[in-house]
Amino acid sequence: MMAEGLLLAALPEHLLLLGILTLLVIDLVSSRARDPFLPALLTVLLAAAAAGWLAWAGHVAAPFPGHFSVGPQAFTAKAVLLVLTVPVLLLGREERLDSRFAMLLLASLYGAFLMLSADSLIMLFFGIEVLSLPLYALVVLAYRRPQSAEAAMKYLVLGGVGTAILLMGISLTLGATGGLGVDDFQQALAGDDFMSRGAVVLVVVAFMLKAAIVPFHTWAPDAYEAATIPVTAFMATIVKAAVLLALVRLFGGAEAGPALVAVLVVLPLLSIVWGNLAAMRQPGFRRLIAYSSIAHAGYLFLVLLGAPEGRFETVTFYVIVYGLTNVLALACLPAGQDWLRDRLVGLKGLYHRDPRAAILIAVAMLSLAGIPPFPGFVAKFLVFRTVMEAGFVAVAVVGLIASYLGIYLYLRVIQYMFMTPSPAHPATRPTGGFAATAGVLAFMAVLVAGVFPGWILGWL
Amino acid sequence: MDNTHLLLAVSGTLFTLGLVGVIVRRNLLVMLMFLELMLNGVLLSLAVFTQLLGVEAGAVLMLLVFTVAAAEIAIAVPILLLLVRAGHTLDPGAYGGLKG
Amino acid sequence: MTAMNGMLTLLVLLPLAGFILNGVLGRRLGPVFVNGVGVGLPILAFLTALWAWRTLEAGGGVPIIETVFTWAVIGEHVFEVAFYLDRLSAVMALIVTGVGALIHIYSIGYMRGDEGYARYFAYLNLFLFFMLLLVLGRSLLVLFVGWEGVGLASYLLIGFWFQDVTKARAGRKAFITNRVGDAGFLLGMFLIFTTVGTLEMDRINEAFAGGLIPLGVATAVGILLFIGATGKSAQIPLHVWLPDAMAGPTPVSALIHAATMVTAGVYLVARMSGVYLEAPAASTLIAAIGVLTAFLAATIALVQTDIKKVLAYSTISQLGFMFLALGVGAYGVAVFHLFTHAFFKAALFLGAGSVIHALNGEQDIRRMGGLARRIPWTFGTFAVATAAIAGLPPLAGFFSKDAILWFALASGQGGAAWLWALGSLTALLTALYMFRLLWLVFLGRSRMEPETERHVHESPVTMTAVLVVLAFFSVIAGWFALPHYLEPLLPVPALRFDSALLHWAQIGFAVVLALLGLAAAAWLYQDGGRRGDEAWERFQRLHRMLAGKYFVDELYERTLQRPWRWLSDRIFLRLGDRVLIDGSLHGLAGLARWSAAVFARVQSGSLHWYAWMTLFGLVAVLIWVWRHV
Amino acid sequence: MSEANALNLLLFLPVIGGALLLLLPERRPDLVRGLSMLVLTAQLALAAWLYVQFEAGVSGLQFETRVPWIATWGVHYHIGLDGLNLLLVLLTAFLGPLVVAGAFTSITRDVKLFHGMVLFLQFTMLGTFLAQDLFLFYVFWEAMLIPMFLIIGIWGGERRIYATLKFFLYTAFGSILMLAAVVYLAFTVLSQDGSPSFAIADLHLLELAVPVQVLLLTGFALSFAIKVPMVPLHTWLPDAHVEAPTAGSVILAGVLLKMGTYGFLKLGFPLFPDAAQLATPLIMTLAVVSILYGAGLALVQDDIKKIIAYSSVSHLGYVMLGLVSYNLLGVQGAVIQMVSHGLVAGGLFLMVGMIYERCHSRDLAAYGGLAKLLPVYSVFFMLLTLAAIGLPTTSGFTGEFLVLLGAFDAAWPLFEQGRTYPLALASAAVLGIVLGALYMLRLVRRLLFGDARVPEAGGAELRDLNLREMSILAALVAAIFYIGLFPNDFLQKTEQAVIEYQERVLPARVEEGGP
Repeated sequence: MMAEGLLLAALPEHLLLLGILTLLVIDLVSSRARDPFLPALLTVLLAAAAAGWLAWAGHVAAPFPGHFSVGPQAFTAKAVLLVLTVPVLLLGREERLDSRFAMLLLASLYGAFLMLSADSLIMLFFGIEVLSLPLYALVVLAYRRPQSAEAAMKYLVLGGVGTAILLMGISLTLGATGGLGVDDFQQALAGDDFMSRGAVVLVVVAFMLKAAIVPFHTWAPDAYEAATIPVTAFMATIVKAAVLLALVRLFGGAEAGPALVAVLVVLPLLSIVWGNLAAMRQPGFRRLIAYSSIAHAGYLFLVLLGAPEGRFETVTFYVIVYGLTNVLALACLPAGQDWLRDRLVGLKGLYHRDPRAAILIAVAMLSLAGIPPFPGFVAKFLVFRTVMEAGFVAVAVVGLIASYLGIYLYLRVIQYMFMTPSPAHPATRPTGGFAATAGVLAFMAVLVAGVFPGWILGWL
Repeated sequence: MDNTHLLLAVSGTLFTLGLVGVIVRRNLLVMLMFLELMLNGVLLSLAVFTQLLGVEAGAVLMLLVFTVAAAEIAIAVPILLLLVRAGHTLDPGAYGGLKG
Repeated sequence: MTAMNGMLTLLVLLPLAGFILNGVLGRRLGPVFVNGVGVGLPILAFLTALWAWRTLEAGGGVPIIETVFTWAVIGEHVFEVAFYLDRLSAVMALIVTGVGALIHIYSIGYMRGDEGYARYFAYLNLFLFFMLLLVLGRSLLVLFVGWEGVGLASYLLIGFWFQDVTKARAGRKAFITNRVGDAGFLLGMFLIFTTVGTLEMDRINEAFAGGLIPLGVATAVGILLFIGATGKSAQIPLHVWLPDAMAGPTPVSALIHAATMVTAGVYLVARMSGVYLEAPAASTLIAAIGVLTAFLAATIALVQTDIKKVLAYSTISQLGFMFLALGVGAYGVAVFHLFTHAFFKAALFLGAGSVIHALNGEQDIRRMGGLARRIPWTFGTFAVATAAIAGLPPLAGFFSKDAILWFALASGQGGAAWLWALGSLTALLTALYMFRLLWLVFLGRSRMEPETERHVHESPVTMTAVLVVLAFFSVIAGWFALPHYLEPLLPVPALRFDSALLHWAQIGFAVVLALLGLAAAAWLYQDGGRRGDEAWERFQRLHRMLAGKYFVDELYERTLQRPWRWLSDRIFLRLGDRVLIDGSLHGLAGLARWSAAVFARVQSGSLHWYAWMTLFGLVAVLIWVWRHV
Repeated sequence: MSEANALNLLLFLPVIGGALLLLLPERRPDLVRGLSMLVLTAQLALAAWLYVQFEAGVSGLQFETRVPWIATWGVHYHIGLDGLNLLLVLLTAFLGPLVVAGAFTSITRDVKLFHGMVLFLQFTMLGTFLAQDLFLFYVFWEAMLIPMFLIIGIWGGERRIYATLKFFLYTAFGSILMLAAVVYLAFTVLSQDGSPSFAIADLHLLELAVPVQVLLLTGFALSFAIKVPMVPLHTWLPDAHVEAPTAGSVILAGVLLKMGTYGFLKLGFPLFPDAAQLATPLIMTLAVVSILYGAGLALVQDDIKKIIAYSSVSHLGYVMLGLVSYNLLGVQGAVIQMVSHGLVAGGLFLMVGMIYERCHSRDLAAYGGLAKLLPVYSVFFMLLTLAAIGLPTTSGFTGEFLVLLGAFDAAWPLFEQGRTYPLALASAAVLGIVLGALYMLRLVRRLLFGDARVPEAGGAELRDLNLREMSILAALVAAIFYIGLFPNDFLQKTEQAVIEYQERVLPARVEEGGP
């Protein structure tokens, strides 16, 4: 009973592990470097199917009581992350990244899954570490460029500081509530004494650092810019989603205390403003995506102010839409020398060179800006509705105005693509096969989410 | 009971010293060491609470922290090597290429 | 209320058909077609008007009402387009179509060879259509449609030769000044609509007569409608456009700016007599402005050197007389003067046209003289018309002007001695400037340039025949007892003191004034106006004032047009749009760009700085959380 | 319920057209133009049929479709025709083919994208008019900005990027505040069965505290006022018009500006009657200021398009005045004035486009005496000017007359109660007809009369209007004179909805012992 219970409950994790092992074996056995794409894709699809089926079946289990438990919400979250990984793998294949990329990716996913079904702070800490460490390596993978090592070092040092802050928070929780469970943390959330308030804040700050909220965001722009396109996509979408979903699970049914509320209002709003404004003058596309993801992290953190019941749906929907749009934008970037293809200047007059890609990027930009009829608007509406419904009307209005600041930066991209003439001899050529398929897949999903948001919302 | 406060204060100072060290020192290796210092500060506070409240999970966590610290360094060093091979210096100030 | 089937509608639509036919086909099918349509249809309209008048008289003067269609029904308000024929509108219709037809015939000769020939007749027919709409409309709304329509027609016709910018600008000035009047008219209409609930004029008169409208409202309505009338009938202060309207072809000046359109204001006040009976204050205002306009216009006419300008100011002056009559409650008399004025003023204008035609374009009377022998027919008719306007018995002007002066003195509703005195003085001046014109243009030595003098020729018969007809009517028009004919509709005011002796004395005095004017003019302007000029030497400043038309145009330019243009340009555009609104927006955009730069600089790339920010953030948050423990 | 699908077909026809457009090859612009012309003409025919089928005097929606869209929030795809949007839908459908026909020769680059954008714009505009669900309304309301942004941005003049960004960001700011209000309403409005609802009908039954109403109305009103545009928020209009291609200007002036006034009519005042009462003096003042300010600015411009742009500000000032009078005459006049302005401004912009195609200059000083060179063009220009001035027998007069009459009719009882301010405003508005004549006749005199002069780019082969251009303008002029002479049919069809609008806004005043 014990065995198949464990097997079934943690099926996605086991499949991931199996995937990593097979890749390892292939790497060891074969003489020349084999393309890791197919096994990795297979693993992810299998795991996604498993997670989806388990979520649909409503399977609930706690193989390691007190540390690791799964429920429909956990499985849905995992399914979402896996679905979002598929286009990332496609992008990886486009860049002809080797098996190290695939293995590190799956390992990082494994860590994310641990976080999403953690019941104790130990498991949560362990999950975050397994999520983060492969990431540092992933950022370095583009070692042909010196900046990637520099970015990885910055990411690592600040990530290390983040982990230390998390651990200090956990130890203070232990001190305050006498336990290391997630429910103990929720109890500390309500607590008003010195130690529990410190514990809660430290943990939240650690998560803010991982999710790149101002002023703990400094590693993000450099890391996003230095990494290769698939890794940037992975960081912007899946990692951010995992961190936020874990935070929602961590907060569970508890409401944030008055002291923490101020933090959860000011810093996210600051992030929205900072992200939107800083992105206005960025010459590089990935750096623009970095600042935009800081702003969107701001939106996501605002959800924590809302009523506990609505949080999971709102964050999940937002994460799906945000992830798809980001991947769509990154997938359709014109191919070419890695450093050059990132320049916004390279996008000039793209419509005349590659109309399909231009339109897809434009759709992504408009959705990120939150302009109807694209799904970004529904997501933004959902976030601010939850915030306003919880009584933070002023915060919602300020947040909306801050989101207005972000419209110009997305319009600027559209302006480059449609309204400026194409340079005489463009340095970039239209996107390759795999990236194009990733783009089309993401576009289909974005269209469905845009036209029929009701389905996804109903299903959550 | 006052010595727990003392010990907590020590762990707090260790922790902040670690962070300040990262900011001040001009050498990347030393910065990594200061990272370790921060983790040690945390370990101390964990030890205090585990011993005080008798919760074994604290000890498990401490063990886990050792392993993770080791893993972190294991990744940090190769990145450092890559960095130094390109920049020929350990001073983080030299590595300011990515900005804006 | 017998509703004849479509007679009035036919009357109105005939000129419209003329406009459409000439407008669309005129240019292609040549002058013959244009003449046929352009002149034929107005004549047909005149015959229909006669037929309508006869049916009206046959029906014992009972008004004929013809509802065409319902324009709009909003809530319980119904706006209908209906035509209303009673004796007043019959008279007006006859004048409009009669004089109109004559002037169309005259135009054949005058406009021959002009490349906009078809366009000219199209516009003239359009004018007739709108004028008939104005005259026959039952509701103020239909009247207003005609009112603005004739404004449009006069705009198009004044600026007919649009290549010349000054003529186009004169057209625009006419339209704008009329529009100012129309604004007042609209307000009057709204006030009536709000208080009475309908716009139909007969019902309005009944409501006002019924006495259920407060005095204040009646006065306000009276004044507002009068503002509309001053705009259209060129009374002070909105008279500035009429002299410039002379830029149009002369037949246009005759038809629109003498006989018909400018009398629309008089018709309006006469039609709304019910209102003015209830508003004595408004009536006295009308009388005062009327007599004042008459006097000032007459003084200006004395010094004008352009033959058409003299006649233009004469028209303003005569209109002043009509409003004087209206002001003292003598509505019938005003219409009677309108009736006679239409004939002799049309004759004068067409005569002037014939003179200009003869001297191919010369309009300055200082370079005319001695034309009597060369263009006898024109001289004859011009002389008759001049006598008529001067008020020499037994011609038309004498009867109507004398009646006005009599009622100005004796009317129970606001008659006053000073009104009569100023009126009589103006009558003297009228005679003076008209005979001055006669002398300078036709008698005395010829002051023409040699080559114009060489081929001076009498106008073709189509023109002179019309002059003769008009001259004939200028003679006999006075004998119709029009005020008595319009008696039931437009009540003659009770007299303050009824002494036949005073009446005859007043008539005699008026005749003496006319003869005095004649003699003075003869004496002053015998040989080319030499003595006249000497006379003016002594009154140098007064002469400059009169020649400059009291500098009213310059006054408007400085007090209205320039400030509005300055306000729009400096305040609205430069300050409002560019500095305040756009400036602040660009400021905000600059602020956003500046802060973007700041945020980008914060991302300095150095690990130490990043770590420092993390520490700063952590410390700040901790302080905030632990601040009051 | 077959006719309900007719309305759905009307709405989605451009989308179908757009989809078909994708199949056509880029190299064949004539096919693209043909298809989009076909689709829009079909849409016009359908709209005309719907207009005829629409029964006057029946309250509530006709051809209604209500299908859940986002079930969990209570958002429905809910569209329907009522008195308020009937005429505007007809106007949009009427202008559609004219815009495309007008753009046959002027748009040569990226023709497929252009017609795709025009169809998408047509779809979003009709959606906004037809939407009876607040969320659906908002989605269409903002979606409208995208095609317009691209049309101005890609095919515009030299400063097109500045102009289109200014247009987008200006309107988007208003919409953001409106979004805040919509979000607030999202969870406060409950339908009968208690679930949250966005149906505008439910919104009308809402009882909100006055301060809340004021806040929400500010959010809505700001967004609509920018779109109208009312004076302090209008500076995007001249730039957008000057830089937009002819087709863009025509749609912008013809339909987009009506969104603001329609917004006030549909959502602004009826949803928050008490706040509307408080805001009436301010909005009435801004309306009259818009009339005079617009007329003033139009007088001092040298760019023909700017003159017509500012004239739009002035004309829409009348519409706002009519709406705020809450008088049956005034509001009916406002509805007619909206349609009339759509036709007149649309026509004028088309004509400017035609002269720009020939002489590539919009500077008034470079032109003169066109009546001599282009007689047919001048006749049409004169006719449209007359409508712009509001000369009787044209639609301009019908609109202005009813609005001014309504405003005066509403202001007079207040005057009798001692409040002279509304009456002063109504009288000042009447002054607008003089100022209107001033700038329009200045434009006509400088353009058509005087000695014949054409910018050197015009060249010798200056030919008069061809058949296509003449038919477009003839259609517009016919419509203008039809509304001018026989507006009754239109008024009957909109009366019922206007009465309901009046009842919703006025009861608040009746309690205060109003007229």
